[in-house]
Amino acid sequence: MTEHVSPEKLTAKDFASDQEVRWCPGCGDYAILKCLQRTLPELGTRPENTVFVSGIGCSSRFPYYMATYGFHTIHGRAPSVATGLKLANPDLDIWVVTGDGDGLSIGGNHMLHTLRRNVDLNILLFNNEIYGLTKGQYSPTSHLGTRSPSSPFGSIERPVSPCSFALGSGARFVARTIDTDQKHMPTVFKRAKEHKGASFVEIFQNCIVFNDAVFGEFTNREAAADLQLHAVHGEPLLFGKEREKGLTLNRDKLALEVITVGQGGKTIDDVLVHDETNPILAQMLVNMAPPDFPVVLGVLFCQPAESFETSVTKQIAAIIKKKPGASLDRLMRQGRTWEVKA
Amino acid sequence: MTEHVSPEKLTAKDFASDQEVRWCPGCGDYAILKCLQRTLPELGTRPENTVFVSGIGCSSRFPYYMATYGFHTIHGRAPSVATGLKLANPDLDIWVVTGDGDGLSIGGNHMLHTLRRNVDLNILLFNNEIYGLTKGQYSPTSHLGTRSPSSPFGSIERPVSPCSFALGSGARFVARTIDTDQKHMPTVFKRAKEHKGASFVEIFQNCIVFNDAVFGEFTNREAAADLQLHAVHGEPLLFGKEREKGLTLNRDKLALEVITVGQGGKTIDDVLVHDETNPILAQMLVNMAPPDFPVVLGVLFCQPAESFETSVTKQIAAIIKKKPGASLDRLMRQGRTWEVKA
Amino acid sequence: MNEMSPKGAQKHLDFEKLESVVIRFAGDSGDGMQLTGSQFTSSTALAGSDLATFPDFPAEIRAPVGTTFGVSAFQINFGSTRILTAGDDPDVLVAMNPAALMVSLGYLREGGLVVVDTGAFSKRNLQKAGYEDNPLEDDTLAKFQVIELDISSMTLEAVKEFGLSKKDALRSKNMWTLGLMLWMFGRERKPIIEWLKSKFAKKPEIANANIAALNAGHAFGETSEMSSGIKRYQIGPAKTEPGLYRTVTGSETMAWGLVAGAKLADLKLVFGSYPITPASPILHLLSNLKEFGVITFQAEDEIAAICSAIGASFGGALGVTSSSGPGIALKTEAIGLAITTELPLVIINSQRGGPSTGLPTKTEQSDLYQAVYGRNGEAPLPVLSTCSPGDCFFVAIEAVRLAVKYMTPVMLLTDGYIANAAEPWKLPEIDKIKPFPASFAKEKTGDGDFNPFQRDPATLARIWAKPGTPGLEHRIGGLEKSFETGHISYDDDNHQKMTEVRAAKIQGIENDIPEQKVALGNGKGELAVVGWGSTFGPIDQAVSRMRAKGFDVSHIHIRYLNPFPKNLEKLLKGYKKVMVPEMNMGQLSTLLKDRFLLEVIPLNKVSGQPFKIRDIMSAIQKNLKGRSS
Amino acid sequence: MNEMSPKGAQKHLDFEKLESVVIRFAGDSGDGMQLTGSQFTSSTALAGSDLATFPDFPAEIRAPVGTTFGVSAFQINFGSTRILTAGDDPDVLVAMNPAALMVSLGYLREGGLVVVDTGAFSKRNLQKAGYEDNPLEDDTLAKFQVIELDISSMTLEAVKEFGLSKKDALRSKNMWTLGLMLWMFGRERKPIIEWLKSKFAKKPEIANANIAALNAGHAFGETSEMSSGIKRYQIGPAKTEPGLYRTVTGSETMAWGLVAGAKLADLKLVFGSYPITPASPILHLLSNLKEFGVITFQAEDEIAAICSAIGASFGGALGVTSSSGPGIALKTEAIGLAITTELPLVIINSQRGGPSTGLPTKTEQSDLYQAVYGRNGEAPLPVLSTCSPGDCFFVAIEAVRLAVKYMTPVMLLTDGYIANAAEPWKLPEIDKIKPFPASFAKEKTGDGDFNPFQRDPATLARIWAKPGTPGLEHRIGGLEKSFETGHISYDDDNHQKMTEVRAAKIQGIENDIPEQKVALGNGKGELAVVGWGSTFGPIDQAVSRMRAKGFDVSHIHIRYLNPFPKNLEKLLKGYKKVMVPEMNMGQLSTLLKDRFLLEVIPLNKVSGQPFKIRDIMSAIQKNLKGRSS
Ligand SMILES: Cc1ncc(C[n+]2csc(CCOP(=O)(O)OP(=O)(O)O)c2C)c(N)n1
Ligand SMILES: Cc1ncc(C[n+]2csc(CCOP(=O)(O)OP(=O)(O)O)c2C)c(N)n1
Ligand code: SF4
Ligand code: SF4
Ligand SMILES: [Mg+2]
Ligand SMILES: [Mg+2]
Repeated sequence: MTEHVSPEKLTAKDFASDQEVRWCPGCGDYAILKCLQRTLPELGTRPENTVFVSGIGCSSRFPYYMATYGFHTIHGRAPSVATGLKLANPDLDIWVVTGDGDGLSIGGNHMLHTLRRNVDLNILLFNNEIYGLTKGQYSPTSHLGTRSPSSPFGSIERPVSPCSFALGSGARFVARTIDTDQKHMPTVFKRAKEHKGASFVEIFQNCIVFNDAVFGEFTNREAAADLQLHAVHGEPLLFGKEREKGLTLNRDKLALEVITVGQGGKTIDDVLVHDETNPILAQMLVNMAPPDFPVVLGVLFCQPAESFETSVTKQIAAIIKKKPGASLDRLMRQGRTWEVKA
Repeated sequence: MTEHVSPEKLTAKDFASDQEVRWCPGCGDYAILKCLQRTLPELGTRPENTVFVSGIGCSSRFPYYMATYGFHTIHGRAPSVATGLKLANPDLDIWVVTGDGDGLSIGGNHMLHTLRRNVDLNILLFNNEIYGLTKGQYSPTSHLGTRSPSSPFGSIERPVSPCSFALGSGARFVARTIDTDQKHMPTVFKRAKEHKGASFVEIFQNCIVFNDAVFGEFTNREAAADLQLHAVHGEPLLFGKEREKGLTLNRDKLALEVITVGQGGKTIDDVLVHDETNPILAQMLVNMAPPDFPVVLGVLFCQPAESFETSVTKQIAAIIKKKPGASLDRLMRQGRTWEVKA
Repeated sequence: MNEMSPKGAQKHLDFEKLESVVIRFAGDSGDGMQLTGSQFTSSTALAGSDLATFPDFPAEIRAPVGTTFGVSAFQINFGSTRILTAGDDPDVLVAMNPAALMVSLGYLREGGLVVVDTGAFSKRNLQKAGYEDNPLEDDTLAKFQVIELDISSMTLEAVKEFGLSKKDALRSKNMWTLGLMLWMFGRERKPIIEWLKSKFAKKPEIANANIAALNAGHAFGETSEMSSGIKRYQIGPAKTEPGLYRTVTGSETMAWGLVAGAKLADLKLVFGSYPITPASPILHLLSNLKEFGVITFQAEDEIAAICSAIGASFGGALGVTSSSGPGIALKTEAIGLAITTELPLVIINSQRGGPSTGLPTKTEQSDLYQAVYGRNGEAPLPVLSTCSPGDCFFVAIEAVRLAVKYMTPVMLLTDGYIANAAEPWKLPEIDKIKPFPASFAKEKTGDGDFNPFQRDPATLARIWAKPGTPGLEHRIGGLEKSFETGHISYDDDNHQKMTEVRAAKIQGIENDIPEQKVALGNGKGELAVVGWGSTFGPIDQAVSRMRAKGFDVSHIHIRYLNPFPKNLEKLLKGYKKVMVPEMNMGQLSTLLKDRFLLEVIPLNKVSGQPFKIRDIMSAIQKNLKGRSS
Repeated sequence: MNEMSPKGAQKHLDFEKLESVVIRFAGDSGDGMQLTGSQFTSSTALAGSDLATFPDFPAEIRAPVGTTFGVSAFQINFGSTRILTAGDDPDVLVAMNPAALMVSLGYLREGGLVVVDTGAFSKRNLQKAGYEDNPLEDDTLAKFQVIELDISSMTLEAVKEFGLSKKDALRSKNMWTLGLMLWMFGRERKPIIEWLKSKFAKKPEIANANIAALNAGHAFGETSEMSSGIKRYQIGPAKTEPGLYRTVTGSETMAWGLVAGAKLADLKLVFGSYPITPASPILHLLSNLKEFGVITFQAEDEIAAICSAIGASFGGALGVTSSSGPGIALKTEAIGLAITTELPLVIINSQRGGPSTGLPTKTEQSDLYQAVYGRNGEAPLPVLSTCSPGDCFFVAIEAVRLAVKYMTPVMLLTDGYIANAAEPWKLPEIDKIKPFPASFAKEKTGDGDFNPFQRDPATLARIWAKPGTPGLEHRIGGLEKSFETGHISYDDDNHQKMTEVRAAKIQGIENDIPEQKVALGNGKGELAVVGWGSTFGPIDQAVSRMRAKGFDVSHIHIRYLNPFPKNLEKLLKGYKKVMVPEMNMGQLSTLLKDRFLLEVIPLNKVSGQPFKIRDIMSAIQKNLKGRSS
């Protein structure tokens, strides 16, 4: 990564394009946009080295509003376009912005393969559990029973869990955050950017028009403390207003349970410590859901491995080293040739 | 399922079509074909109620050899064709035959959505870790370093684990078996057929031409006992020639470990009992790999839920009950109409 | 309360009887203009006028308030004569804010009437709309009649008794405006009041506020000194065929046509689709018709959508799929599978502006190439088109009939304009449509394996055997099949034969469709204007007007684009010139040149807007100039 | 050891000098016929004959031994004259088993020579092949010369000293046969011996066994009483342009052409593809050229493949993707994206038999419609074709040049025949090809946002700005863009303008490509035979032979299918008749009719096999009959 460290310090303004933002007033997308415009300069990012690649959807309009390079591609294909871009120029800092429809419905396959290949992309999935741009049909993440124009009697499809899917696909960085949490989001974006390889970030994003407050149960201010757990590597998995509740492992059931420290003989030592390198723990954390369990936010899983474009580049470099000075003329003449005399 | 129980008992022959089988001599596909032709009549299946739907690949030629209904569709799309077929006629017993390329490369997305929707299909994924039909390129399940026509210097893509992917996609029945194991395969097919909902079965299949013996490490006769574990619900997870080895949970690492019963103070009580309804255990079992761990075979996960076509049918039936005698004439005349007089 | 100071007051504005009027309602996306327009439409239809509408909304779901790209408009043309288009230029523009004025003024005819809500002409709104000066205060509107009303405050006044928040109260502005318009054009409030009551049955305060605003707007026209400033127009009922009518959009009729078609074919309807503008409403409407046993499947993408429909057809149901350009592109490979396995399938393309994502909310006819030629291999299929909302019903039925009878996918081209526009429609009697029940193979005939590629010698269609039927077990697929046995065949001559048979089967449909008729004019002459799809309206109006002026011009509208009607070549060759207006760069022109080696004069437009009648009239004039002597 | 009892011995078989010979090697898939054929080709090429080949292998990877559908064949036509096709009918058939005889005998010319391995004519093998009686014992071969040899046991004998298993030993049968053929046609063993040594460097016993078998076959011809039964043929070297030659397949030259093109454009080559028959070899070959810095990406499907290439082009590299019909169909939507974002991209379509999965291993030219017309919206792109293995190299370079210069995707049509066939090729000197380095925007000019849609007034190509360049940050996408600023635009007139500009840019390429030349014959006259792609060979041979007979016929070969060369219309209209042979149902015919309103005589063939020279000759004759008076 050749980041030209320049003398002047950039600000959020330097990352805001001159295009008018065209989301519905009150849409959660605004908060994410603001947060990224604010966070990127703090991470020392340069606009010219940054590319936002998106598919189609409300969320996928994101690139237009960033004063970086950007590509608003076609529905579901952003990870593939971004992969080619990264191969062409591994020095770029590439962010993929996608939605639950774009990234998990039509684009699910590219998501799978981008994650397993571990291409160094920062993938932000704006999950509003609905197709916003096409006016509110249920999406693959919509909960059972969602009423929408295409499911007027309630949807009957079991939703996919984005983070479960990412883990099952072999993702090596899986994190979760909330559009309205301007303190938490930057920490996740920072980790995602630092992670060399595919970083998968699910953002709970409110679609005020077609699916308002679908995450309200755990995002509203009152519930937050009791239904959000901020996982931090190496720290106990505690939550609650007084951080009095914690997660523990029920060995017999091979499942997590909520305990209250100081009650029923439970101490802080009974609380599991978050180990972001453990895929099984990550899976357990992902599976938890209100009302019985808190929603776990933060970096749920992080276990770096060589990124795809690094392997590609290395393999090519090794072969060039072995066979320097490649010449097409020579190559073509390597077979059995013969001379026809004049 | 309206199975016409008929007086004469069918045999394997009744399930074999008159088409010449066109796989390479020695291909693992033969063994799977024979096994199914033999097992289906034992399960009381009728050829006329059975449909084999496949994509494209060596494995996907399967339907031609079955004397049932069959549809050899296009690459990767068998689950979608099968979903439509099941919606049209929920009484059919539908088997989807696919390969690691067909089902997980181009068809990964349909696999994901078919699994999460829980369509009542029996999905057999013939995993030979290679693209057979197109002459041997590495596939999404090929291990790192696989040399193939398109990866002459070794592949650099991290493979996906089919069963992990299935679990991450929300599959409610995940099983694994081996082409050569004519005793084990039928038990898995039987369970898959019995399971109402999407059944995902990975079959380790040997491609003798392009990827011979890629599973040899654990499929060869000598290694089998020590590197294959046959999981059975409610029974301890034991393996080894004398069934002397078992799996236990290391609570601190939240990971499985191999112990030997009777050694180091370990007893049979330390050995985990297989609970096929536990998704976390299933994930742990799937993650294990030789040489340190055995490969786990059998039904790894089974937790039934209402199948997709059942929900569809129920919802429609409920609405028809509520609004009986639907008439298009009436519907069209329901809006604000006016009469133009002659 | 009278805030009125009509600029046009100096001009003498009389009561006027008109043949037809075009009104354009324009406002912010949040102002409810689509609703206002469609309610006005209903009331107008009930009064017996003929009409056509054009909803023109922004690509954004809800763009920021007050911006030009957030302007949503609805145009209606209604009259006592035959109305086939939403009208070239509005006579009346209702502009609910500066942005609406900015965007829409250019459409208004000179001398037309502008009604503005001055309450929305704040400095900030003017800025957002891009006005440096207030257009109400300079000569921007010099060429028009202007009525300035503070609709906002009059609405607040009207609904204040209901104790709504200011924001909620202002939501009724559109109803106030609608009330005024109803008064101005002498339409009834009653159906709208009823509709409001039933729509807000659970929120009576909202219903009442809206009704109060509607009444206030109407009363304002009636009681204020308006008479000095505003004409009332009278538009009589149109002479239309007797019968029961209602207004319909092309999406509604398409959905109903599919249900009717499936019923006539005696098949279960399985509709696999993935949402996309402007095709989604068909999915929504069908999802709501579960009492008809319709199965809708919202697939994960367009490929899964069509494949599920193919699977359903293999299972003996009627598979239907629907999308617009980019989605149809994705279905290309699977369409080939349906062609080669010879399964019935209806594919609906609601065309929109292209290429690529293009202009999702604008209309275009640029997917004809894709429909006819856009596949790998020799892969012919029938292509039908629909010309108006009402027409969709019948074309959908015809598509089902051909798909089932010929065991083939059928492509049905409609477009965003037809899908969204509303028109009065004489309700058909379904009982009078002849059923065409599908027939399935019952039992095996002959020795050996059952052959699913046995053909009807007349239609060349293959036999359809339903899984579940004992004895008919068979396998089909995308590889070439033997003409004789239906098994896979790599034989050279067989491939030649099968390719020819597939082509002949589709070509043979020309014997089963109506001969090409002349929509307007004579069966030969100086000039034929040949169109397809939603250009029907403007072409027909233009030809009709030019004929009234004495020009020798005829209108031919092609519904069957592949194969063409058998007599089409001869018919077209009977004219000295053939002009082809299309909302593309000349795609039907290509087809006519290819099939008939026919010289054509293309008239192309790809601006996302339907043709204006006058564009076509002047093109006709130009092409007949030399000949008028 | 002498098992020979040539049936044809009664006929007098003389030593013969021939202009050209066609040999077909046919055997089981496991018999190594492709290898035998290609080694014979090498040796023949080294001897200076001109040649063309046609590998004809089964769809199955390895079908069960001895079955007819498992037969793999390789045909070579070589001679001292100009050879452009693999030959209509073989003069010599080598049949390694009954199935090979069954499948191939029909191709052999009457009086041709059949060489059979009697060792493989067991009862079981005869049955598997579908012979009820042994064809060597009835009159099946009456019309041919037959040489029956027990090649199997002679091979076992020859290699017994190496102690191989019988199965392994029999693997050398093909080398024994090759040795005999080399002797028969006077070709050298040396290059093959060297090749065997290097190929089996790590398994010397295998190398030695094969060499022994090769020598034994050769010696058999030389020393046995063969002279009474077998002619030796002499085919002299062809008169060819001086230079350094090698044999190449179309896949090889395509891969090299892409590498050369990228180098000439000074761009990194990023090749995104997904395996599919018959396109995969290009992926394989490029994967092996990492020392050139070539990046190959085996994507999860065709959509990801093209999207990765588009992403690479956005990043300032040369994106290339490749597939065959069904895969190209899947790329349709993304091609639209590349068109509207105006990014360079090369799309290679190795055509195969369609529709749908069709006949994957057979050749066809039926994706021309798809290439030219097959997209949603108005989405024009340049379409090029290649006519022979050697030609691919230059067409690939030309595709890169046009893609980069005009900032557009370019479709390059080749086919399964060209991809797999081998021909001698005069090695080009790359230094002599003029480079066309891509130029990137360096810095922002003018005020405001950088506009990536600034156009070169001459080519209408937009500017290319590479991410990573400070000051040129910009956003592109699939929505319509403003002509002025490059930002999203929903404006009506702008869409019209952009649509026209995109069309004009592609049409303008006609000024940058060579004028259409006449391949053979005159610039006007009675009949032009117009072709494209791999029909070049048979058309050229047919026209040449008919001209030799005095007919007024010319051959025009079109490489640029969209836009057509500027002079093409005029040129074609200079002939009284135009005949268009195509391996499809008339797709170029459609284009010519559409563009030029030109009456054409189609000659169509979709049997999965290349045209025979005589088919075209007789069509020429038929069309000139009336005129010969
Ligand atoms: C090929 C294709 N199919 C369908 C569409 C229509 N479409 C656009 S966005 C979208 C779904 C958007 O949902 P999501 O990704 O969740 O984004 P959101 O709008 O909710 O942010 C769909 C179906 C399209 N543009 N292209
Ligand atoms: C659209 C499309 N893309 C590519 C292909 C070529 N293709 C056929 S099968 C196959 C992969 C087969 O691999 P797998 O599913 O693992 O099956 P196997 O042959 O190994 O049983 C590919 C790439 C095709 N037929 N269609
Ligand atoms: S529709 Fe929903 S997601 Fe889209 S912009 Fe509006 S609020 Fe946001
Ligand atoms: S290539 Fe491999 S998978 Fe395919 S038939 Fe042959 S052995 Fe089986
Ligand atoms: Mg969404
Ligand atoms: Mg495979």
